[in-house]
Amino acid sequence: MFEHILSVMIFLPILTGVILLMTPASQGIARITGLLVSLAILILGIDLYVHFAATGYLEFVEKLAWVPSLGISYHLGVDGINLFVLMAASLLLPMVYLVFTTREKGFYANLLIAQGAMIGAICAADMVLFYIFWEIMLLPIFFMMGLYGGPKRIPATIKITIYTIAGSLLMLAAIVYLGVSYHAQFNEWSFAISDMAKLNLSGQTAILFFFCFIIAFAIKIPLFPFHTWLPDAYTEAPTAATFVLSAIMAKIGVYGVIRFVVPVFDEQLARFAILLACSGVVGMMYCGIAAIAQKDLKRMLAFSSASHMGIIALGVFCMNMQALTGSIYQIVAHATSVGVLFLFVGLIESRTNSRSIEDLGGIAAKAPVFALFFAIALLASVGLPGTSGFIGEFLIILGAIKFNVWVGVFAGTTLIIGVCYMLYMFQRVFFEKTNPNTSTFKDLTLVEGLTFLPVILLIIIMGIYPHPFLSKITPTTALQFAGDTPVVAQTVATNALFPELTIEKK
Amino acid sequence: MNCWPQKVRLLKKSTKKGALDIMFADWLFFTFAVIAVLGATGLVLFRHPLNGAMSFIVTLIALAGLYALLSAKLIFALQLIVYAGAIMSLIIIIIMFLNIQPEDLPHEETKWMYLIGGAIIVMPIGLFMVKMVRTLPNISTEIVGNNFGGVKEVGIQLYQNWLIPFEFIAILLLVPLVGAVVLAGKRGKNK
Amino acid sequence: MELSVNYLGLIPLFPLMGAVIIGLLHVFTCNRTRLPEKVYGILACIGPILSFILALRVWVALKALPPESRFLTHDVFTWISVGEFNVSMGFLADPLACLFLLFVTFIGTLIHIYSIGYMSGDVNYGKFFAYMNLFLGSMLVLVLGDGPLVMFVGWEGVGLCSYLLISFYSEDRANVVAGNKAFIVNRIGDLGFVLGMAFLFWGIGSGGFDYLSLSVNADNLAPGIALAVCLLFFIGATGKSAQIPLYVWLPDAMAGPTPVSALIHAATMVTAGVYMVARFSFLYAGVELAGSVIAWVGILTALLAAIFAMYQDDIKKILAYSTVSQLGYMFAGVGVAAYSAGIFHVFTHAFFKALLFLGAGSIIYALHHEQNIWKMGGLKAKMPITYVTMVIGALALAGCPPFSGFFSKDEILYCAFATGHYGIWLVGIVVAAMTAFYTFRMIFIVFHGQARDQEKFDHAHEPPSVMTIPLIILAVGAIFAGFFNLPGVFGGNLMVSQWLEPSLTEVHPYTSTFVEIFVVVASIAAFAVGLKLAWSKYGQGATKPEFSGFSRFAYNKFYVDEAFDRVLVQPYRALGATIWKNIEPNVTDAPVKGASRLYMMLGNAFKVFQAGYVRVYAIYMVVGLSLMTLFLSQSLN
Amino acid sequence: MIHNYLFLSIILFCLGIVGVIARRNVFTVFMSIELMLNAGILALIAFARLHVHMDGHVLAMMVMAVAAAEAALALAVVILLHKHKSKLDTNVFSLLKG
Repeated sequence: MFEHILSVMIFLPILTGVILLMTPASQGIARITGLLVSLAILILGIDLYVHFAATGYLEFVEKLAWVPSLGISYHLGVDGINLFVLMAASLLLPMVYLVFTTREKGFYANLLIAQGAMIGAICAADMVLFYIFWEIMLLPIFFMMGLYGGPKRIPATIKITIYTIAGSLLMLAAIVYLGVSYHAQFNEWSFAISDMAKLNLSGQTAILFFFCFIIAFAIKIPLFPFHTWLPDAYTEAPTAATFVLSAIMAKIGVYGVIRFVVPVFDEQLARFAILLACSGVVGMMYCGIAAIAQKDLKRMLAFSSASHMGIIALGVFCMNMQALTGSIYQIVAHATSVGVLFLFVGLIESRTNSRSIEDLGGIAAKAPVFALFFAIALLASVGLPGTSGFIGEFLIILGAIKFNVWVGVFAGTTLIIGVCYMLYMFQRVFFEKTNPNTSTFKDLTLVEGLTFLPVILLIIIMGIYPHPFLSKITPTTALQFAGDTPVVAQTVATNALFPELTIEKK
Repeated sequence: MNCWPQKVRLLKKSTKKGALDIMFADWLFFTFAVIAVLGATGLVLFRHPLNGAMSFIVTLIALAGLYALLSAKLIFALQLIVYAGAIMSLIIIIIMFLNIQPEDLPHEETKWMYLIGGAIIVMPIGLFMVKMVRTLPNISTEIVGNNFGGVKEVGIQLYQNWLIPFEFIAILLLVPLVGAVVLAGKRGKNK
Repeated sequence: MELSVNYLGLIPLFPLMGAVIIGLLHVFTCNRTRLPEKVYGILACIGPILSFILALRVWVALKALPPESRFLTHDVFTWISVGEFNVSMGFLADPLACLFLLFVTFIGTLIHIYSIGYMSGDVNYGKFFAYMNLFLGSMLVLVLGDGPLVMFVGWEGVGLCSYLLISFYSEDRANVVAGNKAFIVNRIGDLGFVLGMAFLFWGIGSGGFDYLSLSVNADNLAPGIALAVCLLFFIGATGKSAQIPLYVWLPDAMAGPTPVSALIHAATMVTAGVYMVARFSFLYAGVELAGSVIAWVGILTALLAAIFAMYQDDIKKILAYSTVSQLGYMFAGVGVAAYSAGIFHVFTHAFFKALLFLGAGSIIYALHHEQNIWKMGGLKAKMPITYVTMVIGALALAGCPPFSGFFSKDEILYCAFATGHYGIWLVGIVVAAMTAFYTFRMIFIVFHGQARDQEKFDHAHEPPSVMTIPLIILAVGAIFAGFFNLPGVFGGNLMVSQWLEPSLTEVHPYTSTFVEIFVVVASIAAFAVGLKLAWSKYGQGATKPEFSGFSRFAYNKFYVDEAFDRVLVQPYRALGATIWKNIEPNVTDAPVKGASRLYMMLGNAFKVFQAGYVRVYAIYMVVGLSLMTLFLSQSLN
Repeated sequence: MIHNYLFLSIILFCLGIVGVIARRNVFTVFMSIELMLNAGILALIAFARLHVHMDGHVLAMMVMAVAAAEAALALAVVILLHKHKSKLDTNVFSLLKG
């Protein structure tokens, strides 16, 4: 549509948010403003998606020298890897304004700032720029949790903030290391991500900084065993913040791995991929099993989210095209399923004043539309064919089998583990008899229904006809394994257990 | 800013003054030095601050004499007027204004311990500085002629090369003026 | 080779559309003014009927083709395309699929019609038909899919529908738990299916991931992978088709409405596993070990389920276990590479088992949801149509010649014998006797003798014709379906087997006529023994026996459910609780907590230095300065 | 000799330090700081004499100005503290205690 679409998408919400904070606007005006801005972003996002040409390289590029003496630039762009994360960040947020109508002004303002910062982090093609947005992204969450969260919000807020910042600092060190290495090898300064792929990194130092990156992203994703901030944070945060955290921010962690680690540290990743993949699988099983013991609906979903993120991360570490594509696809699928489930739980909480599974029951009889929507989102999250969740999950398992048979087999257990706690929860909350808490449960209002309808439809469309979406991703993922990283292909493509499964690469 | 803009060749041939003058100047130096050190010691040791302040004034006056010996005529005058005069009278006025009784004073039973300990701690610092001084050239300090250290010469220096710092100092003096009024001027309303 | 047509996709689409429309109508009206039941009933029947008509058209189209090129395909759109992984949402109708198509839509339609009567008066009438249509659509996707992945869509779809229908009366916790159990157990099987697909793809999938390409490339598959793929797919089949060890969900699944039991747990869904094995006959034919495993698992399941069926009280559970048992036969059949025999048993079984379930449904309907056979008795007089049709179904199930079950079961046993699997044959014969015994035990207790619960007996009546007509049609099917595949010894020419030939990779075994006759006689003898035992024990009326010893053990189903609960479910829950209560705070979070605690400790330790006195800070400064000068003054010498 | 002036400056400075760290009387501490400033001024003047350059004098004036400003402010603070606590003991003011 126009040249600076990405910049507008980044700074429109941030500036609006800051202006809202500084003016004495009422909460109603704040909400309407936020809604309008997020709708504007949604329109821009759709426009961008339509005009995305799927060339495999960065599109909509904006590049301005920022600190020329160090080669830092204001460099934005979209390709198949971040397109879908960007879509998640730009399309889903209007729901929050429509569903949660009675929050404070600062809540909406922070939400706007969070959205802008997330879009910035997603689109940044320069490491320093990425780092800056990455840090800004955390601030609104800090305020939203600390100011508007549940009763035990303060420890949870401090934990997530310090934990994430600790990771970020490691990443900063690694970014500086990359910049300095680039200077040492090519005698000029650059922090552009695309330049880093040319680096030839080896030795102990490279491994050290590889883990710096990995830990930073692992905390954000969160990857086992760096997930311990998650249950508390997701539970205590206001639902909108939980939604943002789980649906988008966690995905930016995965995206970071794909963007930074896969092309730059190819040798190191090939060497440690099995370790990281195991971490993903163990995390998936661990969190999935822990979810069954939860009494709090939100906490159960928090564990479920962590469990799914383990699988998504696994897809990245498998280092083949199917798994990587599956991960990127699953990013959207997860955002639309579990993310929306969080919003639904927020609705349940606001209607019954309870999140405890034991206090609920029989909602399906009282609110059939709500139950239908909830069931579709739930089925997508357990990866039922015909919903978006299946495509991604299947591709990841397919890729994992190629990567390592046992990793693949254990990754497959997600089919069972997910279903166990989700069905248990659905049974207790939606089936069985109603009780005083739920006997007056109101079905979705028209506005709420229309708010969620597009997402529910998207879940189904993405499950039945995923090809148009996948075809936007595959050119870029194909480039990732197009032979410019021969080391990776050789190290990983050999499946030790079943050599027959290895398809030779030309 | 170049602080050393011109060669100031003011030094006169001073040999004709003779050894006696130098001897006399040395005697004066030692006298002042001893008085200054005694005064300073008194400041540190006297229990009552008023005694300390009187003792400190002695030190300041002795120092003024030393400035004179170093041909710093303006500073000599300023030391007497501003320091020994204005600042110290301010201090003494405050001490008296507060009407300090001996029982108001802190009971410093461990004063001597601290003094001795402090002396030991300070020793390396002093020795270090002494060593540093030893590396400098040692010249005799006979009085330099009329073109050094007078109001006019320092004034020219001040207004030509140090104008901006001087103005800053003016502002700096304004700030504590306001600050002192704000801090001390309240009549305990906040209690 | 294959012919591309553009109506295959419509076959599953009709019921699916029906499901969406009915579902939406129900959802938006159920808490306001309800639509009349007729609307739902008619809407629900449109989809299956249209599908059935299209199925007939497929059959006609296939008949018109020469036997070796009887393949109709319909590529709707590219589904998933990632690198070398290319799958299109395509449908394939070959003779095998066509056979399934015909009886699934036919029986499905009858069950829909029957349900109009059975479900009348239920609050969630619309929901029921939405689920039924969705189920039928999923089953048709499963049957028509042109590759494993499309089949998997239907595969999971029927699993979902069975979950929804089992927990249909969702107010009762037990029903929902049964639904959960069904879904989770199915999912365990699905894991096998998914892994099998992944192995298969990395083995030979790059040449195309549909049945036709796969069967062409099947020889390139390394033997180890082939075995793994076969066994993994079979795990999937055990889940869906209720074989050892994953059969546990099917008896519990009787919690759903009875037509559901008829449709899902007898006629169609549970046969998906058999269908799948037959579909992959090009793989299984090359891996004998996998075949033997399947055959043995199948026949042992048949034995186990027959033992359980002999001791059940609940009419639906008897039928459920008989289903499990018959499925065991089918797997024994496909396991010994007699794919067409197995499929044929699926075909006949669909008729008589649907008939039996619907008959049981009539009884339950007449007795106001009484399912315990020890509260029935003497119903012969009150419900003659039901009685006659049920007896026909029972005879077919028990394998009485010339009813359909006899021919199909006999064919399986004959193939087992002819291929040298004597052990399987022997067990099969024993199970046949047991089948006759438990089937007629049920018939005698329910229909003969005296009424055990007089009040219920007095209210019993024949159900409306919308329910009896499907019974009659099915009874006709149960009688004559067997004649489609008459073996040579009875003067037939194995019509169904020949029809299926293009789809399957099998070699039909040939032996001497004497062996054929011997096997037939053994089957008939087994039936006679079973019937005689049942008559002598229950024919003249009997009371509920007290169980002890082995029978008590069998009555409690060998405590398998309890064992599963102890060994899997409870430890799983306990593990979850342990992770949450112990491991999470004390192990995984320990480093984080430790770090913060260390930080606090250091803070407390350093607090000592913060004396708060100006002088002390000055002393620190001077001491620092002093130490610095001590260090510096060394360099000054 | 110029060294003697510098030595005297060092002695006075060290005495000032000792005064700061050994005494608890607010006024004494304050005057000890002034003593250190004076030691600094003496060093400045001595160096000015050493180099025969008057920048040292200018700096000395500035230090005096700073000392005057400091005196005004510090005494105001002392008055305030005395108002609050009626004590001249530095150990009374220990709000920074951890």
